[in-house]
Amino acid sequence: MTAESQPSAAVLDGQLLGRLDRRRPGLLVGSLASGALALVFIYCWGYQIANGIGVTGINRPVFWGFYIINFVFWIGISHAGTLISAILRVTKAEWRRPVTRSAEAITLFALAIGGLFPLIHLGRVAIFYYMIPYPNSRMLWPNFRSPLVWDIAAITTYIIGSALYLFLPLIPDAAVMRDRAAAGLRKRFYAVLALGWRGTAQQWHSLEWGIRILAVAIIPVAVSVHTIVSWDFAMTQTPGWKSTIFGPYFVVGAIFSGIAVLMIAMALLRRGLSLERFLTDRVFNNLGLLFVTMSLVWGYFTFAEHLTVWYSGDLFEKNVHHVLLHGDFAVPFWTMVVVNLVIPVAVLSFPRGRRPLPTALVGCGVLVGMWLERFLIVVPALSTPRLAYSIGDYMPSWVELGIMIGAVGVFACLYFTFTQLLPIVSVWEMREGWRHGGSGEAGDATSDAAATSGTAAAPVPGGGGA
Amino acid sequence: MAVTRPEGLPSGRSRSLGDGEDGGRFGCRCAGPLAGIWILGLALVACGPTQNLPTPEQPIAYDHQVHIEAGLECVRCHRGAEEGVHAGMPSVQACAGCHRREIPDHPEVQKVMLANENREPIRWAKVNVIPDSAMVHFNHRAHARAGIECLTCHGDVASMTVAEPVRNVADMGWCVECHRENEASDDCLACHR
Amino acid sequence: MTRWGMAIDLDRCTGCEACVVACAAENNIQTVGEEQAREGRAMHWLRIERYYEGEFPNVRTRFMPVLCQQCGAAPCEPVCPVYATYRNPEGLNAMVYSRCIGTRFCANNCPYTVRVFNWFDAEFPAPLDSQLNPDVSVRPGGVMEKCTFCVQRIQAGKDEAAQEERDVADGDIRTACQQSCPTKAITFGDLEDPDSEVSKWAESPRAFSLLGDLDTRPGVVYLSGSEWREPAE
Amino acid sequence: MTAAGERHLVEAAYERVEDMRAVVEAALESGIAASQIEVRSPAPLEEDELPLPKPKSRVLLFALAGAVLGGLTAFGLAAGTALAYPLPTGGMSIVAGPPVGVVTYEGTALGLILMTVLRVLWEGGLLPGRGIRSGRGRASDLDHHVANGRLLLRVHGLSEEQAGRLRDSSRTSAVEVG
Repeated sequence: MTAESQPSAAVLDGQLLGRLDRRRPGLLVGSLASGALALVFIYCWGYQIANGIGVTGINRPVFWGFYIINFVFWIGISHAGTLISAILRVTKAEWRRPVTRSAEAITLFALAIGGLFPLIHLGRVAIFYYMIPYPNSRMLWPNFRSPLVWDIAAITTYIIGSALYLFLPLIPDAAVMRDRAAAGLRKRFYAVLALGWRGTAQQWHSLEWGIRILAVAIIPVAVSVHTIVSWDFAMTQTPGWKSTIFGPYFVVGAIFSGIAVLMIAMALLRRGLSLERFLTDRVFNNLGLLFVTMSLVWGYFTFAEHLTVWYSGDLFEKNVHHVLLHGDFAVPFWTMVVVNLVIPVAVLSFPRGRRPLPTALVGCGVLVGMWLERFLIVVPALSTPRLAYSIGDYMPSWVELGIMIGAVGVFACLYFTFTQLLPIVSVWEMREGWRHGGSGEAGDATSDAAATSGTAAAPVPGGGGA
Repeated sequence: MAVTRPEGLPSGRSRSLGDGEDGGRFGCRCAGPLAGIWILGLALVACGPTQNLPTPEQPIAYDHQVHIEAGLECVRCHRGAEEGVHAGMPSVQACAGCHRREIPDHPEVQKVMLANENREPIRWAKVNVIPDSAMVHFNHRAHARAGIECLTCHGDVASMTVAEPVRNVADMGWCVECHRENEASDDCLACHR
Repeated sequence: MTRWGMAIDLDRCTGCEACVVACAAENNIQTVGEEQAREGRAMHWLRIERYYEGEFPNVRTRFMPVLCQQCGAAPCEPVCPVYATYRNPEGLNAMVYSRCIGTRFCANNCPYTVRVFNWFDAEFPAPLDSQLNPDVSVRPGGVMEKCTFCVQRIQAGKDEAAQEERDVADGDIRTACQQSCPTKAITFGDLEDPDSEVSKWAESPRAFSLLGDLDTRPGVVYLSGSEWREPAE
Repeated sequence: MTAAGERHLVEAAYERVEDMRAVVEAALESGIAASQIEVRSPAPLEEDELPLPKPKSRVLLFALAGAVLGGLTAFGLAAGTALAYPLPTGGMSIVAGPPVGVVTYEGTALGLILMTVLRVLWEGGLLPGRGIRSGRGRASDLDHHVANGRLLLRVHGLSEEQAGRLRDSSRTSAVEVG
């Protein structure tokens, strides 16, 4: 473990709450800056709606471009939270406690943005609701055969599910904020969120059941979401897309990029909110191990994907394979292999590499790599159609770039705002961990720590031995 | 060329927060009305034909009833209704041809005579409109051939002093229903192309 | 039942592109201009693909008009989320513009890359608007389109036959490309009618389907006497 | 169940479960019913930490019911609407298996999730109206203790004598008695 001394539960409690009460100007500046970036997003989308989808760089035969790449990318990131936190909850991993909330928030916001991209991508976004089944005067219904309609079903379920999965464990914390806040707008806001939570035995009991069920239920949903996203490609005839392993390949890629975001977010939170006591080195070590495992699994899938294509000898498939490995797309392809496989394995295989800074840096690389992966799925396959006469290329326009960068701003803005308003580390789950003496660093209570903290005036409850 | 305009979807109005201590009530206080608005909206969208249709203003106060009572038939003026794809409008000369004998001094008729003299068409306003964005190519003679009466879509224009729409002819569900009842084609390409 | 089909005799095709022009005029296809065309956004429902064989100076050019193959098992159809493209009872691969929301999924899944997209609203500044075909809608921006086998002519032909109380005869309905082909390389008609010209052409030993091994069951049959059956690799 | 006359409510906040346990045990021995005792905690308590009956929950049952309901709804949506509004499909089956399967799967999950959350809120008295009726959701002056990590004991419906005794027994171990 670390060299730090082990403070008592009460001290930890006081520190955690103390952080929540403090105003954090850095976050405010961050959310304002990212909010400005979000305006770029709004402007670019507005510009596109006003002028037509032609302001993008997509063309024939590359009918799908940055928007679909970003759609898959963000949906992938959304697997950070719900899936990871659900798996950790189901497996009762104690070190999950400080992680879950920040991960689940990533899911919700990434999903909201990811879900927007298919709409941004539409030629006529004003009538997007033709895809939704509802009684209408045209007596028409969507085509349930289309993977896009499955996408709608899956993403709707996932966004509602992950919003509730974030919300349910948030209720007790909202109640804490409510009872600690002075009367005013903030208190009313927390009161709305807390729904009247009082922490009675029945409430806790029901809540625990609910979280347990949601954690189990959300895992197959998360898997299905990215499988269905992969079917947008795999269910077609397009060479380079029609692959049986796309489902699991996408799910693995999603978890991989999800962990990458989580690593970055946690490293930032740890520094920005001084949460070293909660997001400990051990948490980073464990996540780092998971991270390198996913990197290897991803590498295996990539290998399997390209080996079978190469070995099959199918003419059209080989054309796509060729531009990827040796042709126009060789540079991004091999960059992807390096940042997704070589660097993570080289760095994360060693305990010293599984510390906050290196894992966050590896995470940044993986994000780039996973974005490239989606780029390399969408563009090369489309620009190499079967009839050689139609071979084309693709270059994004400033509108597409603006929306892509702006989306990052929207995400950051939402995330910073959330962090400002609500505890990004689950207070009650940390308390529960300390009570049981099992959570990460809250091992043995030492008098040393109690003495250093002014908040620990009260007797020390349930320490390590309790 | 205008892009298809979306149908108005219902949207819920947000309310101010309830009292802070029992903020939980806020969610449900809104949920009921919101669900209600949503369902109402669906019902409105689903019942397209009942919506109010505007009666356009015509350049000349033409009275259908008077002309029918005088013994004319619909197809006397709207010849294409039986013979062509478009029902069509009578030429100014055709109007003037009759009115040279019949009530030539009527102030509205005077407008027709003036247009005829100046060789200007009369710009009648379309009463039953299928918007361009629907991209529908309606074929009058195919419907006449199938024995569909004019009044099925246009209403009893024969007893109207001012021609007004009685049905929303752009309501696709109504078209499809009728096609299915009469075993006409329900292929999209029958109308949209 | 009817199944509309087309047969194209490649041995007769000279690559003159009269069909391409006729198609654009008949179907109100927008002209996108140089800049857009350079970006790969030229709109043609029918294109002449050129392939070169041999070494200079013994080069031979082959032409292949490629249009929507009106597949019997079309890959574009099941992927459309809104039923804007579907298979109609007469074997046409229908495209309903007013229904299209512009996901472009169909175009991605078309192995022949024959679907074209309206990236912007079509503009026909006067006097070009006077040459628009009134029987064909002008498509707005954000909408997919493709060869319809001149469905307006098919509907008009059937309407005319019904008005005259007879069946549609072979040769009644002619597509714009067929009509304009100087070498009569294109024929159109009912593939279900064994006596129609197109059926007879389709039975020729020279007949083949483009990318036939995909089993899309095209409604367009190509005829070629040479060993060349597929486009160059 | 208690004697006629005014009923009293005693509240006390504790740092440790052990302290509260003694008070609760004493209260139960003095004839106060378990149903009169309400414990509020900043984090869930273990089953055996207090000698009070374990709360019951039917969340799982409702979750499964929600799954069935959601699945049926989604199946009806995908298969039923396709049958009710047959569109020309050119010979393909009107209702296709895999798509209906996918939509049904997602509907099942959605139904399960929604019903789980609704039931959790219902059981906890967090739905509008519920909390007020049962008296559970009402605020207490000492709730800030729970927010700050202490435990809160509330005993309802006491006679004046019982209340006095409870206050006395709490005075030594509790942080604050209200």
